Parts: sequence; structure tokens; C-alpha cells
Amino acid sequence: MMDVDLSVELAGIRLHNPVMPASGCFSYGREMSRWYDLSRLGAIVVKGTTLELRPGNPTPRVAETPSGMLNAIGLQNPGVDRVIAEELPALRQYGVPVIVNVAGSVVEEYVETARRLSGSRDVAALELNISCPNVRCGGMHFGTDPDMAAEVTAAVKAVSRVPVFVKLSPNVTDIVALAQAVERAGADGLSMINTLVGMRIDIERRRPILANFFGGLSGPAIKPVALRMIYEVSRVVRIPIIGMGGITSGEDAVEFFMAGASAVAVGTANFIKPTACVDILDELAAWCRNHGVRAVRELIGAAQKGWNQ
Amino acid sequence: MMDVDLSVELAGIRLHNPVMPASGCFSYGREMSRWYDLSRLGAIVVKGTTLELRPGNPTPRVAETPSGMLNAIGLQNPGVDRVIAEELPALRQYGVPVIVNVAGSVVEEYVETARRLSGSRDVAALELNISCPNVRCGGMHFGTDPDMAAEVTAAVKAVSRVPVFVKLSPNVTDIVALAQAVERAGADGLSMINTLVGMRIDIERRRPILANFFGGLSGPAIKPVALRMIYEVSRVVRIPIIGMGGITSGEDAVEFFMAGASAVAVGTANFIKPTACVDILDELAAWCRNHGVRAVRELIGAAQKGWNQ
Amino acid sequence: MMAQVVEQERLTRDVFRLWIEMEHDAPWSPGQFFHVRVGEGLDHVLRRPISLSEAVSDRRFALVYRVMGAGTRWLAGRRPGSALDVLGPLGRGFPLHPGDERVLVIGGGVGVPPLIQLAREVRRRGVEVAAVIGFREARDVMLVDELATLGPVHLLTEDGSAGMPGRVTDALGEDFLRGADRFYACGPSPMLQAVQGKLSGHLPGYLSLEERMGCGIGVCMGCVHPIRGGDGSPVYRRVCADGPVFPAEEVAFS
Amino acid sequence: MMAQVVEQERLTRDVFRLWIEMEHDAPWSPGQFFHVRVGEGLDHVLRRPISLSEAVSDRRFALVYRVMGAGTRWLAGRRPGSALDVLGPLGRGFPLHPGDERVLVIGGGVGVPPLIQLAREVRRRGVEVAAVIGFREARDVMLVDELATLGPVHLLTEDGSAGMPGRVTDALGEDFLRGADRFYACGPSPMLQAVQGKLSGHLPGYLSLEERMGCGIGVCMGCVHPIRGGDGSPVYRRVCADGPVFPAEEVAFS
Ligand SMILES: Cc1cc2nc3c(=O)[nH]c(=O)nc-3n(C[C@H](O)[C@H](O)[C@H](O)COP(=O)(O)OP(=O)(O)OC[C@H]3O[C@@H](n4cnc5c(N)ncnc54)[C@H](O)[C@@H]3O)c2cc1C
Ligand SMILES: Cc1cc2nc3c(=O)[nH]c(=O)nc-3n(C[C@H](O)[C@H](O)[C@H](O)COP(=O)(O)OP(=O)(O)OC[C@H]3O[C@@H](n4cnc5c(N)ncnc54)[C@H](O)[C@@H]3O)c2cc1C
Ligand SMILES: Cc1cc2nc3c(=O)[nH]c(=O)nc-3n(C[C@H](O)[C@H](O)[C@H](O)COP(=O)(O)O)c2cc1C
Ligand SMILES: Cc1cc2nc3c(=O)[nH]c(=O)nc-3n(C[C@H](O)[C@H](O)[C@H](O)COP(=O)(O)O)c2cc1C
Ligand code: FES
Ligand code: FES
Repeated sequence: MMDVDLSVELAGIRLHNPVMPASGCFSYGREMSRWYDLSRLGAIVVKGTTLELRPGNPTPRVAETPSGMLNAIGLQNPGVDRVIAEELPALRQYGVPVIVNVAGSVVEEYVETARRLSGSRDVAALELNISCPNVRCGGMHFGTDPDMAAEVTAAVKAVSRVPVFVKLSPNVTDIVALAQAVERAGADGLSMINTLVGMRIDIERRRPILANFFGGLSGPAIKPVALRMIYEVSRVVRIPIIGMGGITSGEDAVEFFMAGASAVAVGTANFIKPTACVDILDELAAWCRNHGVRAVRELIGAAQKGWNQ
Repeated sequence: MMDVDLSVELAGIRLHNPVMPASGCFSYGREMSRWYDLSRLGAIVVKGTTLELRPGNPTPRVAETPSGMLNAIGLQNPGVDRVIAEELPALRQYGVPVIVNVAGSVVEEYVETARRLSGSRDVAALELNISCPNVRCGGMHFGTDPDMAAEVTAAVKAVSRVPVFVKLSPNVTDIVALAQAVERAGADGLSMINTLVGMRIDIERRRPILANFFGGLSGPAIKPVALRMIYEVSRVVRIPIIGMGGITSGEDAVEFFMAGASAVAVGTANFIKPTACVDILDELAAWCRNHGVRAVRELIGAAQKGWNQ
Repeated sequence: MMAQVVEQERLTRDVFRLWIEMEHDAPWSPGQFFHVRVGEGLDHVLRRPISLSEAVSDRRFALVYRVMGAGTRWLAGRRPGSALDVLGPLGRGFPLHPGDERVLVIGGGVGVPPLIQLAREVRRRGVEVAAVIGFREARDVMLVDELATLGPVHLLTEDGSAGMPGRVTDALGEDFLRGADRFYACGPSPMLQAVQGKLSGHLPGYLSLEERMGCGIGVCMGCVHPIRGGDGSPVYRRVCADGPVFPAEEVAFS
Repeated sequence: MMAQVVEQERLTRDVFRLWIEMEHDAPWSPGQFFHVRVGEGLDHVLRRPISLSEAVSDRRFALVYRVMGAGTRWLAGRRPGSALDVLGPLGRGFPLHPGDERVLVIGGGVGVPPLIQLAREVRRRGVEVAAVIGFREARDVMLVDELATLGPVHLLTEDGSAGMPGRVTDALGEDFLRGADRFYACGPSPMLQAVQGKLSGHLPGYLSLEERMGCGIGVCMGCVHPIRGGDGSPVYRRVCADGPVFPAEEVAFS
């Protein structure tokens, strides 16, 4: 049986394999450790963390959609200091890089949260979630304006001692412009995609299902949008992309690599099956073996050459 | 058994019921007439029509995605003159308003196509498909820039003797800005949403499945995005909205009405079942009866009042 | 985890009892739930939480569910012998208190099923059980026999078409509560809120809550409910992992 | 339209023959196809086109398919008695020409099945049929018996593990073509192109094309193939409604 080299490098961080959970679908790992050995993961990506504790949104917070789901959790988290003190140390034992997803409402909040996190020995990289509404700009999202996205990226880069990934929102006219703006601002990598904004209506009660009205659409339904955006962006940036959006199988992961991702993150699929990440990893390895692929790295961008070539 | 009033009014056009096919999923009606009596439809919406014949894209033109599909037909159509001469007259016999979807690459093309169509007695309204790339602006889409969208709308309005609906693309940061721009430019109504741009990769062949690389994502997968956009837009515009995006059942149609649509169009569901439009109409009527709804009009925007109210 | 469907019984026009057999023994307690995968393919990405209603061994369980939407409709179509993908039992069930001599179980609609196994466990410990159960109308009534073998059952229907007319709280008079040590309630939110209103300060007890769930295993924060902490102020806690059962006095309703 | 699964036979490791019985009689001709709904729920919005392989009445048909992906895998799991949602027979099949005395049917892989009923219809009219069929290797070979009762069968495999080594075009020598009035070919695109290249100018015939389909009924323009019109220039025509069978000399390959 051929040995497949699953390792990838992301902004100087070597991952023993390219599969990790997506932020918000893994909490801080404690509960998942009951379902499998977390050291099998390529990296651990934890819940969106803010400077202060956030209670999150009222419920219902989740709704089902065809091949997908909506969530409006509202970033419930205990705040960065408790995350550093109480959550991250427990992840040391697994010996895999920990990436902390950082959220905020104003640039200073991102910066301060990032500064504190990057000072922790438990943090290997940051992932800036710039899909949150910027309270200063009337709730407009950092992630939809290239200038704002660049500003928050540069500010965080200035204080961070670890690599900074910027997580892009798909709810934009021109994802390439966003990606290029944050690359120029110093981002070490990109995570894409975050959720699409959607809604469902409870027709019996004649109101939105989610208490927050709108929520983020994730799961297999959004996979084609994620692949398209990764394909477009990876053509023009030089920084690596962590690909996500509807991955539920090893073949899905292969699709993301071929579109241009250097690693993959698994979100909603964890709700289908708690062992999704490691199952996908096993399927990916098996696929490579069956297809004579010696190193998963070889797949990155393989479909970029395109059609009829 | 209670009699449900299914009629709606769209920009002065009275429809005996609110269900119609979505453009491109019904060709010019001839084939569908073998599956059911087209006079049962609220309106007929035909394929995107251009000034000159268009051969369309190479194949593969379609691909399946979870709860959805991608298409890159490329507007194959015989050109406006043949449509007027050969296709539309056959639809007269059904006695329902015919809406012609108009596409183009430059403003003048839209205008001339619209002028010729609006001169035909067989055309009740136009639907401007502004998702096509504008060749003058380097392929940028009319549908993603409010100024360009307003310009093409105003130019078509100036020559059209029939109401003009503008079909909005969901691939934008701010759908509300687009909707308001075309409303100000004189649009009589909106159709939303067109497809999301997506892609799939054939991992065995290591290339995009579609010969065109990217395609438009439609079907149930996009329903939450469509509902969200209709909900947002219907709050701020006064013109009616034809809602579409993943409708496959009467309950789906109810969701769209409650989100703010005044009529619904059915696209991809026609491929699941040729009789989708009339089946959905029957289910909608049954739902209204079972819920004591005397007129489907009452449902329009019913979920706008929102949660906890 | 794969389980096998052993039996599918219809209890009322829209409620079914599904017997499943797990591949392996699973620790369980009354009040826990299973997170059940529904449908084939990727159409439904969310599992459905259904409470454990009865356990006849450490691997054979009954789930009683009402057909509400697509997922439970699919479930009702499963036939004996077919495989079912379930996670569980999950969550924290009803705590039993040594020293209790008489407890009340209070259930409404599909909140009744989880009380069956609870009442059995309580009886097994020699504790007396009285049940107060409410349904909309006569044709919704179910599981009375199962409870009647364990103690007195007070049945109510909203329209009076079976048992006494009224809601469960109407049966919770002072006389009735006398001598009771604790209550356990499961049912729709408005019922739980009414029970809490009626009994708080009179009788300690537990409420089993319902919220829409994502993961069911504590990682997504989808299923939270405001629960009063030590300082009395409500914080969102996870129904799936910290509950579904919480001490009644700690549950905040908005 | 609902049909019932009557039988599911395995022909090779990954090819199955599914017998279905339609609710009503349906007019059919060899070379037409069914558009088959796969899966439950909304996961798969596109039907799968599968050719009619055999017709034993106006409502009982055989479909022979290879398991390729999720849809055909699902199909292979259908058991006798279960319902199947099919549209069809759709499209335009193989035209038969009065006056023909000897025809060739040429098939590759799962392009062979549609030739069975075609060969039967041809034989029924007293026309001689010779079959040239190719497969990858011995374990893929199927349907030889069905064809052998109708006329000579020339079997080829790419690796020579059964029949002659080579591809179908290797059997289409001049000697072999002598006396033939027409050919009918079905198989993968490269095979059809090779057959066209070999036979054009020598023998008139038909090709049955494959394209990814949306609607299957002619409304979406998803399934087009370039077909030469009267002026010789190719225009996109619909495989589902104008085909899948086209006169060989009109088919353009890019
Ligand atoms: C801890 C817990 C235990 C439960 N135990 C039982 C039980 O024993 N018997 C029983 O009949 N019902 C029980 N329910 C409710 C049951 O989960 C829902 O009725 C069921 O999920 C509806 O699924 P559906 O696909 O039929 O409906 P749909 O409306 O199609 O479901 C769509 C989505 O909404 C969710 N949903 C809809 N209604 C509810 C609800 N009331 N509560 C939670 N999620 C909902 C579904 O899980 C799914 O994610 C329980 C709920 C919880 C939270
Ligand atoms: C007119 C016609 C007749 C056919 N007859 C037969 C037959 O008799 N026996 C047989 O085994 N196969 C036949 N095919 C091919 C068959 O349709 C595909 O193998 C099948 O659709 C694959 O579905 P899947 O879900 O297993 O694969 P997936 O790859 O999961 O399918 C995904 C999507 O791609 C489409 N697709 C994938 N491969 C093909 C293909 N080769 N041709 C067309 N669409 C494809 C599917 O229809 C579906 O929409 C025919 C195709 C056409 C166009
Ligand atoms: C319940 C839930 C919570 C999420 N929380 C976060 C978060 O805190 N920060 C973030 O950047 N993304 C968050 N996401 C987005 C995911 O990380 C991921 O980008 C998205 O869900 C697409 O991947 P998927 O389709 O595999 O789920 C969340 C998604 C879900 C479903
Ligand atoms: C095969 C296909 C062809 C389409 N062609 C057109 C078109 O010509 N013009 C247009 O405005 N929209 C076109 N659309 C978009 C649909 O009209 C509709 O907006 C979209 O598919 C969403 O609806 P649905 O999910 O019900 O399909 C097409 C969609 C499909 C699937
Ligand atoms: S359902 Fe995910 S935390 Fe409870
Ligand atoms: S598949 Fe739609 S036109 Fe042929």
C-alpha cells in the first residue's frame, strides 16, 4: 500500500495533514475529544473569539435549508482572556497547531484581541473573521469593503507574532478585490469562504425562523460558490488558502485542493457526523492512494489549467 | 371547500394566479405544452432573448450540485426577430400574459431588443436580465453596478410600451442599492434572484466540469439567499417583486410571498418534474384553503412584521 | 452510530413509537435524547433530537415522536430491519434524588414519552409516582396505560374530550402537591413556563427544555437557553450538553 | 410518471439491468431513453438519462446502467416492488429504413444495451443484423447472448482478454462492410468519433450521442451537440429532444 504524504505548509506552519475543523463548528475542542483523538487533525481551529465575553443571539439560532443550514449564533464566547486561560491550554496535549478565529466590531477590538492571543504559546496562527458588522461604519461589514478589510488586516499584522489568515466573506460583488487587498495589507493566508447570508420563514407563524431574522448559510449547498471563489482567488494571490464551504467527503476535499486550496476546513459536516474531520481525512488519503497521488500537495490548483488542455 | 382568490397584480398586469416558469427553464413553451395546459399558468416567461442569434456555450453546460445545479447555457436563442415571428404567436392560444426575458452585451442591444419586443402584441412585459457581462466595461456585469443597472433600465424604459421588470443578480455586496437604483430609473417591478456564480470540478479529469468553467447555481440550495434578498428589498421598494430561487413546493411559494414577493417563478423544479409549475400552484391553493387564507395577496410580506411581534 | 429499527408502532394519528437496537451497549438515563440522522444523501444536514422514551436493555430503546416535518415524516417510513444513524443517548437526563418518597411527572403532548422511563426508574427505587399529562384532544392521548401501571394518572385534554378539561397546571392544586418531594416536567415551552410559574416556591423540580439544535454534542452553541447562574442572572447554556434537563428554578423564560 | 421496479439483475461487477413496469402503456422505439429521478428529497435535482435496452411490452422495459456516481449507485439499491419516477421514453430513437437487408449495430460499453432492442426490431422485419461490440476487458463483457440469438456477434476487448483484441473500429474492415446497408452506433464519444471517421463515405448510419442533461425534455438547452444543418455548418441541437440519435454524417465533433 502506497504511503501518501499528506503534509502541507501554510504560511510557514507545517501541518501533518491538511484537514481541520472550521471555526464555530468545534467550539474549543473539549467536546469533540470524546469522539476521536484530536491529534489526528492537521490543525485545530477554534470558535470566533472577541475581546469581551459575548452572550450571542437569542434563539432559534439555527435552521435547516436544503443541503445546508443557517446559523446566527452571534459569536457567543467567553472573551479572549478566558479563552487563553481556560480553553487553549487543554489543546496542547494534541500537538497540533491551534488557529484562533478572531472577531470584533471596531479595528481596536481586533487588534487588542489579536495582540493578547499572539502572546499565548498555545496559538499558532490567527484567523481574522472580517464578516462581522463594523459598528463604527453603521454596521457595514469589514469583509465587504477592500479598504476596511486591508486596514484591519494591517493593524492586526502590526501586533501579531503569529501568521494571520484573513477569512473572507462570500457576500461580495468582487471577492478577488477583497483577497488582493488583504494580501497587499500583509495577510499570510486566506480562509474562504465564510457563510452566505440567508433566511428561512416559518410559514405557520409568519415570521423568520431565526430570532435574528438572517443567518449564515453553510453546508453542501454553498460548495459550488466556495469552489468558484477559491478558483478565482488562487489564480491571482500568492498566499495559501484554507478552503471550506460544504465539504463532507474526501472527494469534496480533493475538489477544493484542485480548485486551489492548500488545506481544507470542515464545518457543517461535523453536525452530520462528529467524526467528519477524520473520516474525510481517511477518505482523502484513500483517494490519493487509489489515484497514485503520492503527496496531497500535488493536487493544489490541479484544475487551474482548465478545460480542453 | 373555500374558494381561494389566487389572482395578483403585477405592474398593472392582472395574473389569474401568481405562478409562472422562470426564464430559461421553459424555452418558448412549445415542449412544455405536451405536459400540461399552459393556460393554467399565471404568466409565461420565455428564454433570455438577444438581438441576434446566439449559439450559446460549448458543452458540458450543466452540472449537478447538492440540492442544486449549475448551468452555463450562454443564452442560446434564435434572436429577437425569429422569436417574435416564430415562437411568440404560438403562445397566444393560452390567453396568459407573456413576459420576455431580454439580454444583451451593450445598452444599445438591450434597447433595440426591447423596442422590437414591445412592439409585438404577444408581449405583455419585459424582464431585463442584467446579469450578462457588459462587453464595453471589460465584461463587468450590468447587474453588479447600480449606475450601469440604472442606465440600462432607463434606456429600455424609454422605448418600451410594456412594463419592464429588472432581474437582479444575487452576486453583489448590496442588493438593496441595486434594487433602489433600478426602481429610481423607472423599473415597474423586480425579478429576483438570478443564479449565484459557482463551479464544480471533475476530479477524475482535473478540470472544471463546465466547459465554461463557471456557471449559475440554481435550485433549492439557493432558496435561503433568495428569501433573504427579497425580504431586504421588499422592505424598501414600492414596485412588485417576482420571487424565484429554489421553489419546488407550494410551501416554498408561501415562504416567498411572506418574504415579500408578489408572484413566484419556478425554474430548476421543472427539471425535477415537468409539471412543477402547476403542481406548485395546486399545492399553494390547497395550503391557502387549509389555512383559511382567502386571497393569496394577503400573504405578500406577511413575515415582514418579524419576530416576537 | 448505527442502530437497527426493530419496530415501528403508530400510537395516534401522527405519533409513532420506534424501537431501535444499538450495535453496542450504551449508558443511558431517562431524559436523555438521541440525535437522529434523517433522509438519504445530503438534503438534511441537521439531525433530529428525539428523547429516549423507554429502555428495555442497554441497547434497546423506544423513541416516541410526532410527525412534524420532512425529517419525522421520513422517520415514520422506516421499516423493521432498516438501519438508523443515531447519536446518543446524549445530554443530561433527570437527576433522581435519594430520599424522595413521592414525585410528580408532568407532561404535555410529545413531552409525555420521556416520562415513561423516568417513572419506571423512580418506581424501581420504591418512590411513588403520580403523573399529570395533558393533550390537545382525545385523539392525541397516548401512553396512559404505560403510566397507569406505575401510579395514578391525571389526564387532561384542552377540549375536555378525554379526562378532565383543561391544562396540566389546572391539576396542580395545593391538595395535589401535598406530600410530593419533587416534580419533573417535559412538554412545550409555554407549558413548562406555566408549570414553573405555578410550582416555583412550592416544589423543587426539573424542566426538560427544547431548542432547535445543530450539532447535539455541545460544539455549535445553536441550542442555548437562558439559565440563571449563581448570581441569578441568566446566561445562555446548551440544551444539548448542559441539559436538556435543568433545575426548574434556574430556567429563565423571555 | 411512476413505474415499479420489477427486477434488478447484476450483469457485470458494475453494470445492472433494471426491469421496470410503467403504470400505463407508453409508445417507444429503440434508441429512446428514460429520464430517471434518483435519490429521495431534494439532494439530486437532475434526473439521470438511461437508454431503453429492451421492451417486452408497451409498459415493461429494461434499463441497463453502469454505476458511475451517486445517482446510479442509488439506482442499484432499488429493490423489486419499489417505485421509480421516470419520464419517458423520451427523444428520437433509431430510424429503421424499409428496404435495408443487412445492418450493423456497433456498441461500446454501456452503449451496447440500446442495441439489443434495436437488433430485435430489425430482425423482426427480416433484416439481417451483425453486431460489433467492444469492452475494456473480459469482466466488462455483457449481453453477448442476447445479441447472438439475432445474428453474428464480433466481440472485442481492449486488452484482448475476451474476443479479439482491439476496438470496435478494428472490426470494421472493408470485407466486413460489404453488403451492409446501414450502421447504428452507440457508445462513448471517442468511439463514435472513430466510427464516424472510419465509416463516413462508406456506409450511411446513425450515432446515438451522450451529453449531460438538465430537463431531458427540450426546454433548458443543456444537452446540445453541434449538428451540421443543411448548409453544412454545425448548429447546437438538443440531444434530448432532437436526438439522442442523429444521422452520422451530420454529427460534428470538436
Ligand atoms: C432535546 C429534545 C428532545 C425532543 N424529543 C422529542 C420527542 O421525544 N418526541 C418528539 O416528537 N419530538 C421531540 N423533540 C422535537 C423534535 O426534535 C422535532 O419535532 C423534530 O426535530 C422536527 O423535525 P422535522 O424534520 O419533522 O420538522 P422540520 O420542521 O422539517 O425540521 C426542520 C428543522 O427544525 C428543527 N425543529 C423543528 N421543530 C423543532 C422542535 N420543536 N424542537 C427542536 N427542533 C425542531 C428540526 O430538528 C430540524 O432541524 C425534541 C426536541 C428536543 C430539542
Ligand atoms: C441519452 C443518454 C443515454 C444514456 N444511456 C445510458 C445507459 O443506457 N446506460 C448507462 O449506464 N449510462 C447511460 N448514460 C449515461 C448516464 O446518464 C450517466 O452515467 C449517469 O447519468 C451518471 O449518473 P451518476 O449519478 O451515477 O453520476 P454522477 O457523476 O454523480 O452524476 C452527476 C451528474 O452528471 C451527469 N452525468 C455524469 N456522467 C454522465 C454521462 N456519461 N452522460 C450524461 N450525463 C452524465 C448525471 O446525469 C448527473 O446529472 C446515458 C446518457 C445519455 C445522455
Ligand atoms: C454554527 C456555526 C458557527 C460558526 N461560527 C463561526 C465563527 O465563529 N467564526 C467564523 O469565522 N466562522 C464561523 N462559521 C463559519 C464556518 O467556519 C465556515 O466558514 C462555514 O460554515 C462554511 O463551511 P461549512 O459549509 O463546512 O460549514 C460558523 C459556521 C457554523 C455552521
Ligand atoms: C438552465 C437554466 C437557464 C436559465 N436561463 C436564464 C435566462 O435565459 N435568463 C434569465 O434571466 N435567467 C435564466 N435562468 C435563471 C432562472 O430564471 C432563475 O432565476 C434561477 O434559476 C433561480 O430559480 P430556480 O432556483 O427556481 O431555478 C436560467 C436558469 C437555468 C437553470
Ligand atoms: S446543538 Fe450544538 S451546542 Fe447544542
Ligand atoms: S436536457 Fe434540457 S434541452 Fe436537453
